[in-house]
Amino acid sequence: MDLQQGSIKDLWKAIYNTGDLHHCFNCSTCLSGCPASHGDPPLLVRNLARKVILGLEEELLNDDTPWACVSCSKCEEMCPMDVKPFEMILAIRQWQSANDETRVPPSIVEIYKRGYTQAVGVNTDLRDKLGLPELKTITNNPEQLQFFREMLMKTPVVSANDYMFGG
Amino acid sequence: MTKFAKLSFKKDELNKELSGFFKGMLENGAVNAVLAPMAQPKKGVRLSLVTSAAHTAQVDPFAPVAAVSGAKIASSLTARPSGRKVAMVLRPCEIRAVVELVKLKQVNLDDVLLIGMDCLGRYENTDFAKFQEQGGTSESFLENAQAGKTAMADFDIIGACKICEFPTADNVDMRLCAIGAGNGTVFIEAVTKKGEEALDKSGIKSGESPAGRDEAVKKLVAVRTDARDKKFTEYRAETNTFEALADKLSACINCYNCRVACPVCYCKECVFVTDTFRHNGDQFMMWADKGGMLKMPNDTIFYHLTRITHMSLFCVGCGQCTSACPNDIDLMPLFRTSADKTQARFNYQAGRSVDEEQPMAGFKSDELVEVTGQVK
Amino acid sequence: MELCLFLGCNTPAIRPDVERAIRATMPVLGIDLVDSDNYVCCPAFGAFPSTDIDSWLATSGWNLSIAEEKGCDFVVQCGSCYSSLRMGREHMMHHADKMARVNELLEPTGRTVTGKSKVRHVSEVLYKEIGPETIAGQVKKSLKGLHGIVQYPCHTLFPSEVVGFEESARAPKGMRQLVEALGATVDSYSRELQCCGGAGGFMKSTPEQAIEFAKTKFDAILDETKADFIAVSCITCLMHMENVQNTLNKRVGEERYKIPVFDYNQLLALCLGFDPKQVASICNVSRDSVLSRI
Amino acid sequence: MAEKKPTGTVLVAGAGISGIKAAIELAEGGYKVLLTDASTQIGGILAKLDYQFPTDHCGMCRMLPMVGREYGSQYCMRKSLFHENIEILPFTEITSVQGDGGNYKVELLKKARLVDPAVCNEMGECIDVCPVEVPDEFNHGLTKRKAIYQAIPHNTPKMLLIDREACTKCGECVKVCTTNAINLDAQDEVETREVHSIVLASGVKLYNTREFEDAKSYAVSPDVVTSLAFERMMSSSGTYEGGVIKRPSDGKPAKNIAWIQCMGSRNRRQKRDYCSSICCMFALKEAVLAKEKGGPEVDTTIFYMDMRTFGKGFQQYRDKAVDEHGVKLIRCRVQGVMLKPDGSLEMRYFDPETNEFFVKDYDLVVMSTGQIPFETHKKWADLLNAPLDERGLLATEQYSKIKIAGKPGLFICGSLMGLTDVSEAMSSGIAAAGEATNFLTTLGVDILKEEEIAEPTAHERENSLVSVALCKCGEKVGADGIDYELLSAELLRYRGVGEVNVIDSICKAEGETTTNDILGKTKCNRLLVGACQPFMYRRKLKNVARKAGFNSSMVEIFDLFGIARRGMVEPSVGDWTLRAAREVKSDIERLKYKPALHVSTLPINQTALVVGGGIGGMQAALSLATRGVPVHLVEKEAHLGGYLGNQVEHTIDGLAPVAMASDMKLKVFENKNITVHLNCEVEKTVGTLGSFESKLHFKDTNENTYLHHGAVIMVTGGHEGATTEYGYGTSDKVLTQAELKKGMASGNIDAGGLENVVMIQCVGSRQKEGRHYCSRICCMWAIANALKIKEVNPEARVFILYRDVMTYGFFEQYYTKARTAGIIFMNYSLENKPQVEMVEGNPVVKFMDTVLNTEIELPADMLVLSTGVDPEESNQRLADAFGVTLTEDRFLAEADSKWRPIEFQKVGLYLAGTAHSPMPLKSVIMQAEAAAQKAYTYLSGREVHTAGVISKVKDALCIRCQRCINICPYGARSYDEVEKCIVVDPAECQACGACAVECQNNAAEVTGWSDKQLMAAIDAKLMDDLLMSTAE
Repeated sequence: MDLQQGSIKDLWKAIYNTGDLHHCFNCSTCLSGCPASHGDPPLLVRNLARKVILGLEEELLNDDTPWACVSCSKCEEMCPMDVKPFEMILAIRQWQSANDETRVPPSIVEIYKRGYTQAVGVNTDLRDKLGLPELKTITNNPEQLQFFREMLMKTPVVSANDYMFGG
Repeated sequence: MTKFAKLSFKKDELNKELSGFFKGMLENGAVNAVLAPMAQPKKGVRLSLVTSAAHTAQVDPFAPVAAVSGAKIASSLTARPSGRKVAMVLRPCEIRAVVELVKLKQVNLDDVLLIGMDCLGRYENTDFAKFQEQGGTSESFLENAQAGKTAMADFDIIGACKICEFPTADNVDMRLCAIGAGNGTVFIEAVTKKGEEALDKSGIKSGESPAGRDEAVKKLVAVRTDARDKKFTEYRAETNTFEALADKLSACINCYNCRVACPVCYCKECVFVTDTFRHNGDQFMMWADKGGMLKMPNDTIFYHLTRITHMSLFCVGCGQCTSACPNDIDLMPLFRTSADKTQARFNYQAGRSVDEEQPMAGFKSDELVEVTGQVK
Repeated sequence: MELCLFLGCNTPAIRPDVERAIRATMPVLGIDLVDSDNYVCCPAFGAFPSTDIDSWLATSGWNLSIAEEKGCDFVVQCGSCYSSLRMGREHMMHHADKMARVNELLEPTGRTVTGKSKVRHVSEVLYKEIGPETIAGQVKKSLKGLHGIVQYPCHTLFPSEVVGFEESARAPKGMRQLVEALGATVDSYSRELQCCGGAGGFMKSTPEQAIEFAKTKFDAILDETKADFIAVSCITCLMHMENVQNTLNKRVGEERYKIPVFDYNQLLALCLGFDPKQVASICNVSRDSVLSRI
Repeated sequence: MAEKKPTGTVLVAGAGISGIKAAIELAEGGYKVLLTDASTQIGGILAKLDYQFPTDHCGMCRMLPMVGREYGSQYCMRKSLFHENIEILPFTEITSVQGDGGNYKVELLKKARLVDPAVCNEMGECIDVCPVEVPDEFNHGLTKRKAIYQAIPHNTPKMLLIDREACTKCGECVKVCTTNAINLDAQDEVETREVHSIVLASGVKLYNTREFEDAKSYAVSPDVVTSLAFERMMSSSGTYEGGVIKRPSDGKPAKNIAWIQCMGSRNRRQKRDYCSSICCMFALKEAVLAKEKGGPEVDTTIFYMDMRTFGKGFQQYRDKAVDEHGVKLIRCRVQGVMLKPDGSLEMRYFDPETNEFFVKDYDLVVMSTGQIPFETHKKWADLLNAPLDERGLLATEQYSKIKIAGKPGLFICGSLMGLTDVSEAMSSGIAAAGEATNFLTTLGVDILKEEEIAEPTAHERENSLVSVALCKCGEKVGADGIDYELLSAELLRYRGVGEVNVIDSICKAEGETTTNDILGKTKCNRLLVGACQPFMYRRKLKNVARKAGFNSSMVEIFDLFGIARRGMVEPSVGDWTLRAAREVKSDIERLKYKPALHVSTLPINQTALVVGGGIGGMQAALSLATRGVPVHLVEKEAHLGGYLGNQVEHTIDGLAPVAMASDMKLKVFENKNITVHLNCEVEKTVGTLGSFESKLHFKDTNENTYLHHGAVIMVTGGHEGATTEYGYGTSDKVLTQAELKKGMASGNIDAGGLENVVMIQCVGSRQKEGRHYCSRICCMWAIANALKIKEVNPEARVFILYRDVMTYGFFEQYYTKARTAGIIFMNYSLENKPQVEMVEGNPVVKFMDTVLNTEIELPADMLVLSTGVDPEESNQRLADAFGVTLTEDRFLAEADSKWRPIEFQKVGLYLAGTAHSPMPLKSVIMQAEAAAQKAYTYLSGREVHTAGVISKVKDALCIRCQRCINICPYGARSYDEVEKCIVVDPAECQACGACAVECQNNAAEVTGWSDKQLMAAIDAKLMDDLLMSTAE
């Protein structure tokens, strides 16, 4: 890999602009206990940090592994350099979403549409059977839902991809 | 590749042929002197230092006798060097002793052309006299001994030679090769560059090499080694208790002849003649008190054990100790059996190489950890 | 004490019996629950936190404003909701600019957020606020004789300074003591602190490896413990640990993995005498072996 | 009459090895030392260690003085320390300090031991009956001890004490104690002492497995131990008595052992962003020893981040550990340890070499735990009103690691400076003693004067008649011990005995009076004293005897109490009075034939020769000169200052070597005691401690001068290494770190225009072919240069290609700072060195990135090479001139890499700085100070005595085989080519006896240990049964 051609010097600022990132000294603590490092391809947090620091844009854009993270945050707990690897993973996802519409998680469309990832307040049979009270959900409150949607529409990824949200 | 010169000789002319070689060396300045076994005016063969070419006629290197170890003579000649070049014709055991003495700075080989002769054994001094009386010559000995016939009517070569696995010499500049040379032939082999130069200067033409030598040497070594191992087993069984050992040494009179004869017992003045062993009368009385009696002289076994601790690492098995004993104590196997063990422990072999450091001659903190108990 | 119940998405929609259990037990233990009207997704880490800070924190802010309006803290069962809300709040609390931006976004909706309401996990409330001893005192039906193992929700442990409430996130004790308070014996095993692996994209992106990862945990449970049940305190753990067992059984071709999984609140409700049909009826791994012994 | 000046007194707080070393040095210099330790015993961490690399032995005794040893302490340092000028106060805390340097009032809290060591007979019955068991902290809780106990199992005297917290005051121990040594109600004592100077040597607190949060992820079982606990598991006095290493949990042999490095260190998250310096070597050593103890089937793995083998010989040791012993090194910090039901410990790691994850089970996991310095520093700062620096550490003077800033008379040494290895502990201890001495000489205080007692003539040729004095040691010996009457009667009948006297307590005043009376009347000419602990009383008793007219070599002291005590322990085993008689008779025999020992005073030329005029050399010269010692300072170049002092403006830790050197030059030239010799080298030196003659050769004029001096300090320095690798020399875009530094300083290199800069570390270093060592400073240099570039041009990208980042200790902060600044560190391995190609005049660096496991191509505007430090090529000539040796790497070889780092085997010769090995400037200065102190001990004007017991040559017996020369480990023997004989240097000889063993006919003999004596002694032992039976 040619670092003159294939790397953007300040990419890290675009992705994870914290002083924490640069403290990484590749000790591999984040790898040792990571559940998603069992995956194929494995999630290798240490390598992600290196890619961000080196500014390997292509590689990072095409990397699926940040999405395999189980968000357990054990790496965050154990990182001796306080790089906050989980936050870095979220930052990489955000950057990917911002730069590649195919990365935008469908769940946000779901949330935009009804407030939840699940059909809360729609299928209420189960709840009724258990004698649970009716929930005051946003799904069933058009005014609040509208507020919510308008608020989201002011945020970068939703507004940039407004076509996904059915206008 | 070493160089060989073939010397063919007519009957009774072996020594004449050989003397030509030494004469040549002296005359052409390859060396200034020759130390070699020489026939003495009336009888016997002794190492002699020859500086005049005329006297080389008496050389008899293959004579089966060695009245004193040549290593001791080499030490006398070189420990304080004369500055003159000497060719020394020595037996393999003497040369191995020389190698040890070099390490002990008792021999200096700088000006020495070391010539090793093939050795098929030697007789005791008195037996050699009988051998000569019975018409034995070096030629007849070489021929018979190579056929395995060393025994005469009432004597044979000494025990040390019978179990000696070193019939040929290493660490030499030249060799006088008789084993496997064929009847009427000996070879002179130049081993080192120094040897080659000397051979060239001697005027003897080099050429053919002895075809059957390696095989013959190998065979002889095998026979000797078997005999050695057998002797070791026997002797160890005979001396496996302190009492048995004491019995072996009971005839000792503290004459210290064995010590004087031993080529590697190199001290100037032995500890046994120092004040350490000069006791007061009350000391003897005290020892006598302990057991009710005290054999006198009292420290005979101690003396031999001390010699074993001092010398077994250097022992070359020449058998001079046995030869020297006026009371016929066979000391050689005592030294050889213990040397066998002590030298093996350090993966050392006395006389093998000048460059091999003598065991325990340097301070190594990680040595013998099984004894010192240190972790290493 | 009044707490605002944050249910998230999965619990009310898929596992309302857990919600039922919480609503049943909390008042008994002196906690009054108020509902989070018009709450939205926490947001889940895979959603807005993976797209941009604005939408993430705005959504967090939306939710937090509800509790703030009610004047109490959130109590959350779902591990992800708990962690996401706490992290969101943490971001706002430590970055005035972010807090300002959130309020700017919230303003047209008539909401504001200050951070005055905290986010608390239900296990924390039970462990720290009520305490195992009080709970033990309330038990009507004991789990005595039953062996259980506990699954700590990672999201309540790490990073400890953001989400933690245990004395040590590396050697947590809460769940164990809570289950023991119900009379059960809690067995230890080597992989007790291993993540269930159910959250995030691990299971979706590489299911083979995720199942294999979970298998090591279940094999350790089977080999090393006499577990009659698994007590969890996170909706993801609950669903995943049931589903994985069924998948594993299909793989090995026998009913080897069949340890009932309960949310702790369900066990608590059962021990306080509530009707299993109401508080513990929905499951993918049969709970009969346990229910019959309470 | 001059007014009597007070004796210079120094408090050394902390009796670990650095404190002990400082104390010994000061005591040897004639000062009075109070050596305190807060723990119950002395020895510090090293008391727990049986082994140190590279010899993997103890060797602690090597820190004792080598000359005049009969007048100093001579004993196993692991057992205890005895020195007349040192008052040892273990279990003592410093509770307040008033005043300042020259005038300190120190309040000491002497904690009650509840057992009086002066009365205790050390029988240990009290321990047997004590019902309380608690974990033994000495073995890190791996074993138990009683409430009354011996703190260190190998200590002599045993120094029993009672743990007040554990003790239930049941009184069982009091009941069995026959000597009334126990007082359960004893109280702590507070004592105020006045001292002139204070040396802090308390070490630092070490991370453990219990008190720390992040340890909980690892310490999941008793089989996870700290590296110090592991030492106890290996120790012959430890948990397994030196046998096979086992798992503490179930005693199964430990076959798979893993070490996890940096536990508690290099952790920004835990606010411990520093390295603990010594753990890498500690782990390597432990792994090697574990292999040696358990055999090749023991598997040892070290999980590390950077293997910091920065010191002298460290890299070789690492290579040996890996190549010869098969220790595995894996660059991965694991997240935790999992305890499996069978007790094994599972760890999952990522191996960057294979780029794979592994899950492995271990029997034992060792946490390489580091230092926790801040609280200790805070405590001292508060107590002494001393300044702390911005990191929270005691602030030292800018160029010193030893002197506390703004507090003359107050010094630190050892691990308080940051965890140090043995070598640095030694250097710093000596240096602290040196600085304290410097300070004391300005106060006008006095040194302790030895009592002048003339040595009476030894009547060694008279017939021996021995006077035997037997000490009963007060009440210590019980009824089961020795029957003194019977013993006296028996001995009186023995040949050569003139009289036998039983004395109550010879160590007390009454005993001394009795002894004086007896000796005043005696007709005997030799004296044998039976007492307790002969090593403690030897000097005192000899002085008593000397006053009575006995030459001290005609006096012997033996441990009678030891025999008596054995009798009390095992009353059934034989008749101990008979046994004692046999022992005493044997000693009588040895004494009877003992020759007189001649102790001579060495003639000392009180001038020093310092070779090398760099900063270190000037420091050593100035240190000696200001104490009044004339110094010749020799420099081969035309000017002083050396490499650093002429070439390096600034260092990363804020020092300015060039400025410092010019200051020093002024001081040197102004100092009347210093004679500077430039443009010359020492060609040959002959002589021995106190009287050397050196030939100086001046290159330019081809003239020679001869100097006479009593000691030598070699401070020859080094310079940047040369290279032809990586295209160096082919382009001005490939340069060395020094060139870059100079270029930037002079403005010839404009960092502003740089886009990509690549630095390669370890060029030609840390590899078997080339510099087989770490040059220790290159990482710091590279970081300093990289930071400078970033400072000028924040947009530049700087890549540092490294093998291991060697920012040991508190230098770690610069590594962190560099990363914070965006400098990118990328690892490469020796097997996969970077390749450099010139493309259009610019270097392109290709290498395998071990993180991404891909080939990376780095086009650079500038390639900077860290080419390491080379020793001066003049070292070889110097070594030849002084008869010292060089290491394989051509640095000067010190006497002992751990315990005698600044001395040569040959006494009177010292080394410091880069002549020893590459090191940072502050360390150079520290070593130079230490070397000056070592030399000062002999040059201060005090008498220096040779030892009486040394080996000699009986020339008439000597055959000159010279085997004794080869075997002498001290180089004390040599062959005199002129006289053609073997000579012994009495200052060098340590009387080890190797030569005597080697010599076949006793030409080499240790005086006082002749065959005659020993054989008589053996005879006596073999004889006695008979005589005793007739005596009944």
